[in-house]
Amino acid sequence: MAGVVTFAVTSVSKAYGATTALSSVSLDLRPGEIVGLIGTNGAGKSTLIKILSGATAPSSGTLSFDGRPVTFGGPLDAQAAGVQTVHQNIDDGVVFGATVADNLTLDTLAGGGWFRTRARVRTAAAAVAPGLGLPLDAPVESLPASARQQIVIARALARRARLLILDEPTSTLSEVEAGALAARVREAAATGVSVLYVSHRLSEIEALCDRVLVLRDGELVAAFAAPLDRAAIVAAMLGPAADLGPTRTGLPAEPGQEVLVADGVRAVRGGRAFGFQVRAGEVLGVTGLVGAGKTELLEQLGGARPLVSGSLSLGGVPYEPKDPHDAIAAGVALAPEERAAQSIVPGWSVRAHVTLPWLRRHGRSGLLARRSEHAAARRVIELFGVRGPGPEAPIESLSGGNQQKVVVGRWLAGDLRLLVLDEPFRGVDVAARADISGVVRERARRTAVVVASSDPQELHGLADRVLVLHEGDLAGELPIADATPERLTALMSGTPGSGTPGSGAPGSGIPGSGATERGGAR
Amino acid sequence: MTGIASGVGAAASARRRAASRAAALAYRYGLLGVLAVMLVLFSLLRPAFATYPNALVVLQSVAVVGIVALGVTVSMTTGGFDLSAGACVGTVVMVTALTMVRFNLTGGTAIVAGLLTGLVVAGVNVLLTVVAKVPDLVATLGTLFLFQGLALIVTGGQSVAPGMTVDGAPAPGRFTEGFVWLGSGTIVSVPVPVVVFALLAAAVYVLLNHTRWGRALYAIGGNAEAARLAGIRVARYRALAYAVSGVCAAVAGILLTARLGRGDVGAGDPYLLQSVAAALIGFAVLGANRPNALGTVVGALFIGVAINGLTMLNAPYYAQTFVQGALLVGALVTSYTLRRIR
Amino acid sequence: MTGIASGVGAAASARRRAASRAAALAYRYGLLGVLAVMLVLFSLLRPAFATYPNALVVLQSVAVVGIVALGVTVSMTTGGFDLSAGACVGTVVMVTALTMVRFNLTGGTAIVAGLLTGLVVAGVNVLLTVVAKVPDLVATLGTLFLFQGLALIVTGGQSVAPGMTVDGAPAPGRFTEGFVWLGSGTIVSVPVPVVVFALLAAAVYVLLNHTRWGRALYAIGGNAEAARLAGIRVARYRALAYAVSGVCAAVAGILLTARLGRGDVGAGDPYLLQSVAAALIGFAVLGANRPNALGTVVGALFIGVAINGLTMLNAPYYAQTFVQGALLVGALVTSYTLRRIR
Amino acid sequence: AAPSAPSAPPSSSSPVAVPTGAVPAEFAAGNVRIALVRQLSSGDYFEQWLAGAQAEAEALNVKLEVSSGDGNNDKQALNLEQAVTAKADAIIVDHGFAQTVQPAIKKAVAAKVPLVAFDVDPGTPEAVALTQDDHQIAEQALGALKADTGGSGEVVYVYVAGFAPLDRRNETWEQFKRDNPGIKQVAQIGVVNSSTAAAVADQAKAALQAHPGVKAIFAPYDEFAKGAALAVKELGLAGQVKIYGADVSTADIGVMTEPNSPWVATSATDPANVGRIAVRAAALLVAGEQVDRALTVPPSLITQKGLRDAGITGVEQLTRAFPALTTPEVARVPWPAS
Ligand SMILES: Nc1ncnc2c1ncn2[C@@H]1O[C@H](COP(=O)(O)OP(=O)(O)OP(=O)(O)O)[C@@H](O)[C@H]1O
Ligand SMILES: Nc1ncnc2c1ncn2[C@@H]1O[C@H](COP(=O)(O)OP(=O)(O)OP(=O)(O)O)[C@@H](O)[C@H]1O
Ligand SMILES: [Mg+2]
Ligand SMILES: [Mg+2]
Repeated sequence: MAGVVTFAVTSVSKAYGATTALSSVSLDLRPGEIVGLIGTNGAGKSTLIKILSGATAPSSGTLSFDGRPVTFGGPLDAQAAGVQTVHQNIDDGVVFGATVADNLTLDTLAGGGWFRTRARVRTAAAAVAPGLGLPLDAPVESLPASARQQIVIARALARRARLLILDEPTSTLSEVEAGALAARVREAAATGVSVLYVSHRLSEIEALCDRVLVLRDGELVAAFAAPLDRAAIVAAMLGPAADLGPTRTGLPAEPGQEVLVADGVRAVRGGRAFGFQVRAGEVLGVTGLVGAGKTELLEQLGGARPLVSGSLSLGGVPYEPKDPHDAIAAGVALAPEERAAQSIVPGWSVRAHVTLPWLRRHGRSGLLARRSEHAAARRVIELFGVRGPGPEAPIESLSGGNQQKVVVGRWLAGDLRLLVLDEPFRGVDVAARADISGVVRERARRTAVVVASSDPQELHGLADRVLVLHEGDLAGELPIADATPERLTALMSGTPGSGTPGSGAPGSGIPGSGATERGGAR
Repeated sequence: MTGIASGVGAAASARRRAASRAAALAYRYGLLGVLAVMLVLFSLLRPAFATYPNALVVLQSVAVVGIVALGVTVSMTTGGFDLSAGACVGTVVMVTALTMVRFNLTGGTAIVAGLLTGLVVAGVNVLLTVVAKVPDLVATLGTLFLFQGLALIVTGGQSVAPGMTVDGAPAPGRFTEGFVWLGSGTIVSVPVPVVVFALLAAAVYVLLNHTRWGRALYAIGGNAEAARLAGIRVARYRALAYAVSGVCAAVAGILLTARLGRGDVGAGDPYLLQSVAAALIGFAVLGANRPNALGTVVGALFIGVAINGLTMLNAPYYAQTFVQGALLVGALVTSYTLRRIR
Repeated sequence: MTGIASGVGAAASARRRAASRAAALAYRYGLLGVLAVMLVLFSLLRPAFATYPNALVVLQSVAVVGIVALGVTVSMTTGGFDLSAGACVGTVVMVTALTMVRFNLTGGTAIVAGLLTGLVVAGVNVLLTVVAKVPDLVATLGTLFLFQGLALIVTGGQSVAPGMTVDGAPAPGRFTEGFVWLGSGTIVSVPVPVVVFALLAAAVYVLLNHTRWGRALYAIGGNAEAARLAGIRVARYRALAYAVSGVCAAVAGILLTARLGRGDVGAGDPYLLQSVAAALIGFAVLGANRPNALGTVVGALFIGVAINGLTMLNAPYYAQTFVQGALLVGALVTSYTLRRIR
Repeated sequence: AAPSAPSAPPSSSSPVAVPTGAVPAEFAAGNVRIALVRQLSSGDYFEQWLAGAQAEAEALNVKLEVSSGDGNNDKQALNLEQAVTAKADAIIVDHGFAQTVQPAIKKAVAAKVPLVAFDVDPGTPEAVALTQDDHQIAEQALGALKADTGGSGEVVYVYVAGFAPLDRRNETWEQFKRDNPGIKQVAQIGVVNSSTAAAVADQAKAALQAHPGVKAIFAPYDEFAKGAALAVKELGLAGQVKIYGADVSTADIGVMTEPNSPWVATSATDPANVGRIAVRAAALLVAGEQVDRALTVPPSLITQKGLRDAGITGVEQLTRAFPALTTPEVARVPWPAS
């Protein structure tokens, strides 16, 4: 290992306030080697990448490049040192309102000659992305996400990096493009570039990587060398069974009425139609890799996006929410996935966050009763054990996990028929996870619950049944007792033939009719 | 090592905390402090400044701007920006004056016509921003031109004054006494516009701070997507915000007509920049850091007191714009720089 | 199912494509089409409209506004917004006039003083927006007041004209002949301001469309963070944008002084709204959908042709603001609605 | 040429009387404060008016406190109210709209503050109404127009409604058109903003292009006239189109006497003189002297030829050459001024 090392990380830790995102991680990257980095959501992958790319500074630990210690003051320092990064959020890397050619040549604007004629830009762009086959003069916002991602990747590949970091580069790509990308990554590696590759798609990792590092809760827990053993990697990623918490098996004693019946729905446009139902007192888990379409499906249930196809009914009557307001009025609450973008109002207190969806209840004739609001916030704080400076403190002063408890917990204050939770455990520690699970399970005695998570382990303490999505299609449905990590992993990664009990096997949807494919728990 | 590091860190962070507490204090009370200093200074230099009648003059000079600014404030809560407020005032002035002078209708009718005009302006703004999704700033700039132009067109570019010539004959109507009272009457020695301003300020304060509608407006301004997902009908509230802004501008226009006793072409023009300035200065009051009713009142007073005091000190009129600019820039730098330190 | 669905989908999408192609066409050429229609209409109704001398008249009436609008356009490319452009014009007018009339310096010195003034305004804008991180809109609003006030203060609120009384004696200076030529001279029968406008428009066009800097400016406006990560020095370019805006306003101010032969207080005030309108209308030209030099020129012409034609047709002066507003609103709705359909 | 002043202060029996009275104590002590409440302040006319008022105030040892509504008429009314609450010894209201300022003037009268209203109807006999005769101004300019054109031809008229002096001049123009059917108004243009001359120039150019037969432009406000002159000059029509304006200032004289200037005549009072009279009248009221309730300042017709012949380049020379412009007999102060 001491031989040729491009880049070394030595006991790097990163703490954001009270949360430890990374603790004492050490690794080194050698020229020409493709290293996979995997871990559940919140494991610290992006944090590590941000440190390597100069976007954040580590709390402690050192980085070294070619044996010399380096400190990055910012992303530009890292770029100058030869570190090229494609960040997880691709829209951070493209300039809307500019053409594809402009975006491909963005890096050349920092220096060089004065004039940039359109022809010259096109030539440069073509050189950046040979064989990309994208319309160079199209405005970038008119292209699908996958094309934008390819642009960002092409730009990074073109910049003659020493270390190339790809954070979930294929999250929007189909297999064809992913294959092309893999070929280019291998090409780059063959010229001596070190590659750090993050993906939730294990098959890609298997096919591409020479080595795999597994992060769990901020620690480097395992390293594997090719040939890779998928089961072992997943086991290392998900952690010992003890972390699963109390596992729930079987249906509740009295399975209630069907609350939600979805018929001929699609997760994404162009996916296959399927159907499912949720009963009162039941928790339905939805899982799948990133980009499988979980969020799209759940947002349709919560009225946050229009139904792609099919129909929904709630308690036997048709349910057609135009917007989340309608959904809430019908007794359906959606706790959205992205906390910062979709739930948090900057500067607002915990109290105001808790009562925002229920303002009508906290006052008479429009005037808000602060006392009643305060009491509601106190209830959420007590119920979930939210630690922090209290209901009147701005929500930013809480740790991420506690913020998450507030924005998920506020929905439990309502009198609901269906509770839809999208990734409720994002950025939440193990104990908080158990807290939330406990309350949701408790609530599920009266209410039907749908929970999406890309981490199947999270569903184990919570769900009765699990729907598995794969790239927009229903890959299968398992009762929780049958949802072993191996089976889930197989379904999630689209590997067929792992023998799914029930009728939820991939491909068993009735083609052509868009008709219901009833869930396996029947 | 951790011990030492955290010890050093603690000392440094204590110092930083003290500094940031000072900054927070300056940020919270800075503007009120400056206002107080101005009041004391002017009173000392000019005893006539600190008299009850002069206080009423200051308040009256602030009333119309303040009412417009309250509307602009509400339009800002959702992240919008009503640049058309001044033009709306101007159009309302023409419409109310025409209703009475040319069409010889009652003061009550004129008031209703004025308020409806305000709602029409708001409606155009809503069509452009909420329906056609034109960015607020440019949309309301368009509305500004449109209604500035319309106010000229309805009278053929003329001001409307009692006895004006219409088609060769003198216009039949007059300003009714009750209507004129709105501009120059008093209630217990307080001028009516000041009373209206106070009432509207209280109403907007309650709306924004103590009702669910106000909460929803701020939620939209803070994070429109989060508000939508929390079940708030964003489009309706954005429309509501413009409606409130339009109504406030209409009330200001009606009071202004009553004060002017005529419909002046371009009467509303001076009110846009001043009301925007008042609302923006208000951001920095009590560290609210967002559009708020109390801050807007303080902002309007700030400008009013400064200008009145300077006039009394015989400072040249031409220095007033500069002072206004300096106050605004000072308030902005305070708001945005101290906030970052904090 | 896939077959049927995609068949139905194909028909529908073909229709949708046709509709969206029509929308795209309307969006791309709509504004130019309207301009052409206006030109034809005015020429038919008034043969005097379609003459070379009148074309020069239209161009000259557009030149000063257009130059300011070019600067505003550049300030918009980075996502900024220079509301202080009009005030900058006013200040430059006062400074150049004072330099020559009061201090009896040469025309060249006056030009340099004017350009420096433009840079000073730009500097204040940069301090506020880039350094103090005040949002562009409110920061430049503050600068607007500040320099509007300053323009008044430097002359004690007076206009500057040759022979004006300064401290009891007539001012010593005159406008030099060369300087006056800037305003009223011609080059091959084309008025100098028109030539300057054309040159500046070409320069800004090349800057924005064919140089690295222009692309960097647009990149910052599109996604400042992505631009920063691509190694572009965002703060410098934002400063550059304001500097260009300040210089354009200064050039406009200098030409205006030369044309008027005096330094009018408030000479710059009308130019803000008009230049902003021209720049915004320009967004919709050729579907650029962003600030662009060509569009701004067309936008300025649009307003100029409309006003000139309407005046020739004896349309009342008071209809002109309305027409301007209607054009702006039409352009905005076109830009933002058709863009979504597409 | 100008008719003599229709009214003279009763306190001075003879127009050439040397002031003999004693300086009143409050004037000698410099304790007199006169508030000047203006509607507008920018433009040559208003600047020279103010310069005259200030010069007279200095001569009389009076403190002049100036405020301006700057086009915001409500602000002017409020400034007036503030002058009352600040207990000014006298108030001069300079322009404004009767309906807007009269309520505040009533308050001043109620508070026993003496008041001089210039070019605005004070609506009360308690106040002194000082006017320049706008009808006569328009008549004089139109007289020159009629003489030059022979009473027929196409004319462009510059006018914006809503400004009292312009409205009064407009009345004369309407009458003039009825009396002279040969005069044809082919276009009416006009803008008043902070850059009036430039905007009027653009409009005038369009109108002149549309109507190549125009012989004269009637622009009864000097900013209009300057804009029109600029337009004619830029179109190279100086030989053909003549401009008849109103008001005068040093800058206006500069424009009129330029070579090839189309601006051939203007009818005006000397604004500085009017400002002086206003201050004198106010001072007399403070001193408790009798002042006529209605003072009128007559205008004079100033022609391009007259200016050129006398080699006049500024208002000071003008007032020397046209003594009728200075009217010391109006509101003469019976004590020696410094
Ligand atoms: N700016 C921040 N402030 C506070 N906490 C943060 C911040 N950024 C990340 N964290 C926390 O650090 C931990 C690690 O986050 P990181 O983004 O590295 O996870 P990840 O492994 O990349 O997850 P994912 O698979 O979702 O991308 C999480 O608990 C997260 O909440
Ligand atoms: N960052 C992104 N930018 C653009 N499009 C994206 C992005 N992430 C996902 N998508 C698109 O959305 C589709 C479904 O994504 P979605 O977020 O619903 O997945 P998910 O299963 O909910 O994953 P996650 O684990 O992120 O919640 C993807 O197939 C992809 O086309
Ligand atoms: Mg990540
Ligand atoms: Mg998701």
